Amino acid sequence: MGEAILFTLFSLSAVAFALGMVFRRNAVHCALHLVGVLLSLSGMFVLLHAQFIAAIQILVYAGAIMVLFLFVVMLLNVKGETPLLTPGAAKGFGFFFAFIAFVELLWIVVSQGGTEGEPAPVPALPPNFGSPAEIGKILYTTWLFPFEVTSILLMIAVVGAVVLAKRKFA
Amino acid sequence: MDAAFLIESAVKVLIVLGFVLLGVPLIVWMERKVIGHMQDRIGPQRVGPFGLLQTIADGIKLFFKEDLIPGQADRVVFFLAPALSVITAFVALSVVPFGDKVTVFGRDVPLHVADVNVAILWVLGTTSMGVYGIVLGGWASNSKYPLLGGLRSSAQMISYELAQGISLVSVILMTGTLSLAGIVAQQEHMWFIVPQFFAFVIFLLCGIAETNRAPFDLPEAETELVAGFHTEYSSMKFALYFLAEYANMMVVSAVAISVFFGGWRGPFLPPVAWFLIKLSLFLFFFVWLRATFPRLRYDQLMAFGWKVLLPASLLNLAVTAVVVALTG
Amino acid sequence: MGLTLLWLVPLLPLVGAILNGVLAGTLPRKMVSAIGVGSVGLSFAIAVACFGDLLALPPESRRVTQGLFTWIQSGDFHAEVRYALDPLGAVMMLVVTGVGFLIHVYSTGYMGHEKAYGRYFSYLNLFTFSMLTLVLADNFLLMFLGWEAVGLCSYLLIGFWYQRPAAAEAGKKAFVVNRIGDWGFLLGIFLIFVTFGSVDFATVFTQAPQRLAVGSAVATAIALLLFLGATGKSAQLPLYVWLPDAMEGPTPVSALIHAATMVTAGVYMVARCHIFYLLSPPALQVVAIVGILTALFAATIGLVQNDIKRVLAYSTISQLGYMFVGCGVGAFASGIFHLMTHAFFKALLFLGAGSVIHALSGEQDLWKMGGLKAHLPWTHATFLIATLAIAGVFPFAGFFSKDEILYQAWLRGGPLLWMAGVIGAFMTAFYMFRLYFLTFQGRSRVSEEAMHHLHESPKSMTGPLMILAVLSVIGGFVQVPILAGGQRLDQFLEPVFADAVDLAPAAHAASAAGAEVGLMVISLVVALMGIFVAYKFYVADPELPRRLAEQMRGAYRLVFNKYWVDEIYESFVVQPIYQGSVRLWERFDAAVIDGAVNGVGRQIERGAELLRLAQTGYVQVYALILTLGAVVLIGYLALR
Amino acid sequence: MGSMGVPTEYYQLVAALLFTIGLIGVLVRRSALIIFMSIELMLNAVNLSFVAFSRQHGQMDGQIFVFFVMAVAAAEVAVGLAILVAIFRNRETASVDEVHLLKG
Repeated sequence: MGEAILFTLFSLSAVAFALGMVFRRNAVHCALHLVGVLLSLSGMFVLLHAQFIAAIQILVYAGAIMVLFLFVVMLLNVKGETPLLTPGAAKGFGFFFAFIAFVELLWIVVSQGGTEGEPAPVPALPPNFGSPAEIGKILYTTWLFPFEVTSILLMIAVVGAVVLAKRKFA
Repeated sequence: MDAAFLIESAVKVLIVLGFVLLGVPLIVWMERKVIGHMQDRIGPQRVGPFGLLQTIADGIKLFFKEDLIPGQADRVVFFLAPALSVITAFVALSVVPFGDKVTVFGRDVPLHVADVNVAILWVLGTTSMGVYGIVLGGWASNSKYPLLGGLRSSAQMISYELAQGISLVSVILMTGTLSLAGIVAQQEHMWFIVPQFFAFVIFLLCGIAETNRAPFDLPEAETELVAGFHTEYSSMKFALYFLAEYANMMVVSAVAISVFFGGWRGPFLPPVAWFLIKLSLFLFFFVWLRATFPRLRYDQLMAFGWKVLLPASLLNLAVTAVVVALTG
Repeated sequence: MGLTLLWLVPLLPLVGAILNGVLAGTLPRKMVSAIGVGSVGLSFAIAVACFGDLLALPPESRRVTQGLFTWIQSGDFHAEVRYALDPLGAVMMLVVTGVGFLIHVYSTGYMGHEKAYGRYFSYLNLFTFSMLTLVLADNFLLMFLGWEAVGLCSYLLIGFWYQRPAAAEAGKKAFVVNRIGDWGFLLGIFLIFVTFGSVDFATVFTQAPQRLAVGSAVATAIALLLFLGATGKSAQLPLYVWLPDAMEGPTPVSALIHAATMVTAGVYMVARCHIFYLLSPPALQVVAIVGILTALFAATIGLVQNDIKRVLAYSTISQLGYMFVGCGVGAFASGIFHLMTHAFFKALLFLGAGSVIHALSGEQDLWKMGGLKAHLPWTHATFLIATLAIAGVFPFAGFFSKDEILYQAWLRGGPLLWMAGVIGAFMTAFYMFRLYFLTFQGRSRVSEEAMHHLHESPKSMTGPLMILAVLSVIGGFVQVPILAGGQRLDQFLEPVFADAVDLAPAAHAASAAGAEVGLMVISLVVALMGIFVAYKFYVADPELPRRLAEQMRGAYRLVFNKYWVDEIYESFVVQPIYQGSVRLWERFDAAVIDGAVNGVGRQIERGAELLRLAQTGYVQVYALILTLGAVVLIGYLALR
Repeated sequence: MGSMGVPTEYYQLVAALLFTIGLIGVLVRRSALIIFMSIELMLNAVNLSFVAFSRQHGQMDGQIFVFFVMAVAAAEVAVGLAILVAIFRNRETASVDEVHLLKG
């Protein structure tokens, strides 16, 4: 029962925060709402036996990436937009496409589920599922090459960011 | 999730909370006293014996002060920010073991609020969330100095968090666990400050910077930024920031004790007492630093963090990794 | 353990080449020398170990292969990078690494003041790797790789001083002429693959006698195509023209590539593929005839050349001709034997010449030398040994190997072939001693300035000279006892050429020890006569050659100008092709191809003009279109 | 927790909802910053989906994917924000429809 309650709580807060993020005018508020979504998702990760990912979610996503966002928002001092949304037909098309996409995703989730409309049962998991040790094991064996590639990607990003930020614009 | 567990947890939460709330005035008093003596003054002595109640009196004063909110401020965020600061500090403390198991009413009660198996990540995560309290406070005031102070502070915290985390990783490499209780358990024969002295030094320096204490207290450099991010804060909200700063000092000290100084371990005295003694010594050290060192310049601070501490911590990690790999 | 390290033999020089090539300019000279010389030295040591292991095996199982990885796998076609060591390969491997090592050592002295020191050693190491790949390859494709790579290195090293137009031209010429030969070789490999469905040596050589009848057209075609490759690489008629020009390269290069190793690749290849030649008597005959004609032709040119290195170059061509004569009469082991001894004394001659040139600050004209005996004692002594060896004087190495070829020519090729060989031997002795006398004996014609700098070369140069001199003296004794039947090298090579016995051309004369000794005496006398005539011409009566040249002006000019072959090639081959190419470029290239390419480009440009109207520049419009695509895709997947 | 757990489908529904909200943000907001955040939201929705499937199949590869997504997101944010700052310095705007040079 505990999981169900927490799931309801986290999912509601995640969706509410997400809506707030998309429709708030003030960029700082948007960023804070996104932090709210991230924290809710972190809670859901714990429910899903992904403790390490949950911790990383807070540490990296909420703690580092979003702070960076906040920084930029504050540095740029972007005032609330006028108007908020894209004008004209693009907005209508945007909502329309997003709606269709949602219906399709819904369709997939429902149709690909368990037999006869019943949701697939949740399997029992080993006790150390999602622990840092287990993550480390497969990360440094099966996924070693992608891992190294990712590290190179990050380095490239760092160099790119520094170059972009340092360049003097005429 | 039986009822006993709930009660037990609630009690522990209350104990920790009460300890922090009562401890902070004591620390403030100690700070003023110690600095006073170091500067050849006496320090507070009027209110209560040895001026012990001085901080309480200050707190009461703050409580009754008028709560000013700047006209252009973002009210919600303005309220939220100091609360965020305090909450993260408390949450971080919840995973620190402050004593061995005790047996109460036939139950084995481990003396920490929660034994999270990713405790160190938890501490790092919550302290990184603490950045929000400061940066948002600075922004929400809608005033130049606080904004600058807030940005400075968060840049500083993000920068030093890296080296701090990495210095902890070398200990994690040795112990193979992320749980603070587990790390304390492995220090039965030797405190980790012995093999990991450099990691400790790096951790401590980063910790001082993380808590924005002297000589890294740039965000509130009154000579240039008035009072930094909390310039516009007054009354209880100011008190909350004040509380948060000292609570954060306690977090850093408690983590340092657990990771490098054997936690609650020690001979003769009960574990909790040892923990408190070590904590007091650490806090004294913080105060001592403040009395001794002048403030760094901002560029020096950033350069020190990125060009000295971070490489040093990486080097330490590499050496540890090699040693661990070789000794198995 | 030696044989398991076989792959290191070629690999070490490659590593050296990469190190020196990549780090060229950043490493100190000593480091470059250590890498360059050390890698080849180590490789030589391993080669010796491998050779020892090979000897320990019973003769019939002396063929060891070592696969490294699959190179190409495409349908039926399969090629491995696999090295094989058998007696023939072992001899070649030892010659390449051993002589190569000595020349590397020599280079540290000779090239010591060169600016592009690292580049030089990188090329030299790369060459060693390529040559080892060539001789140790286990299939035609890998061999061809080595074959092409040695050609490349040859090109790079001839044009090492690319600032000099002559060197650049010579490199280009070597490359182009070699291409003609390579074309034949490649066609030969194609034909082999079409015929046997494989390029593996083991498969091809064992199947050849079963699939191809003696004298069949396919065997002849394969043999001749391969031989075309050999004539290019080994500088035989008519593709010899590049070798004299190749002397523009540094002298150690001439010694290593254009005397001792690379140019013998053709001989090695013919010996390796002997089965095709034995299956095709006409092809075998072609080899012998081309060989003897080249031997004589080059020798006559060598008689009158004035550049010390060019004389040696023509001498090399001539000696290679002898090796082909050996192969051409079916005595492949004799050809290989001469290849080996020749590697010793010809490398020594070149290195000695290099020492002389070094001592004279770059002077190469024989008429500006003379009387150097006193100044360059070590160079002189070793050079004399080498000259005696190439002239075929007992008991030096050349005597044994050349006489064996001549004997085999007598035995299986007939008296005419033998006679031609003996005349060649006479000329060899004559021009080599002409070279020797003009350089070391008689009156000094050295210029004042050069005289001033005259000095014996450093230890790093004379050391290899001495070792090679020793080898030139004793090299022939590997064949002892020399009389028919007991030859040790022949016995060692026996497993490789075992199948040659029943297919070999019938002997014209019965082999007899008496005849063999008699022929030896004759050729020894002929060699001594050559030496005596040279002495008469260039020491006793220095005016004699000039008078003789005056009397036979026409013949002299013909020979002196190398039979005008270069000029004939220029006007009858090079110019027509060049002019034709210019025509093609103007008519076809510029008009049709460029037109088509530009036309396509212009059409695309025009289309793009239309397409770019779809680009609004607004990111969100792009995002919308992206979403549309995603929605359609997801929809397809969902409703499938 | 055994079969008592919340079915994976529910998590997928939440993920789909979050993804759609993020998509709306990308398509209709004008501020480049918000668009950027919306992309992060979409990435997180996918992450949730990954983790849910990871639990459903009892394999942790899904969690590894999340790990990689985060790394990529971090890289993307670093570069993307640097670009935004550069644009802002030049043009004093963070609105995507005032920046429309992204065409040939």
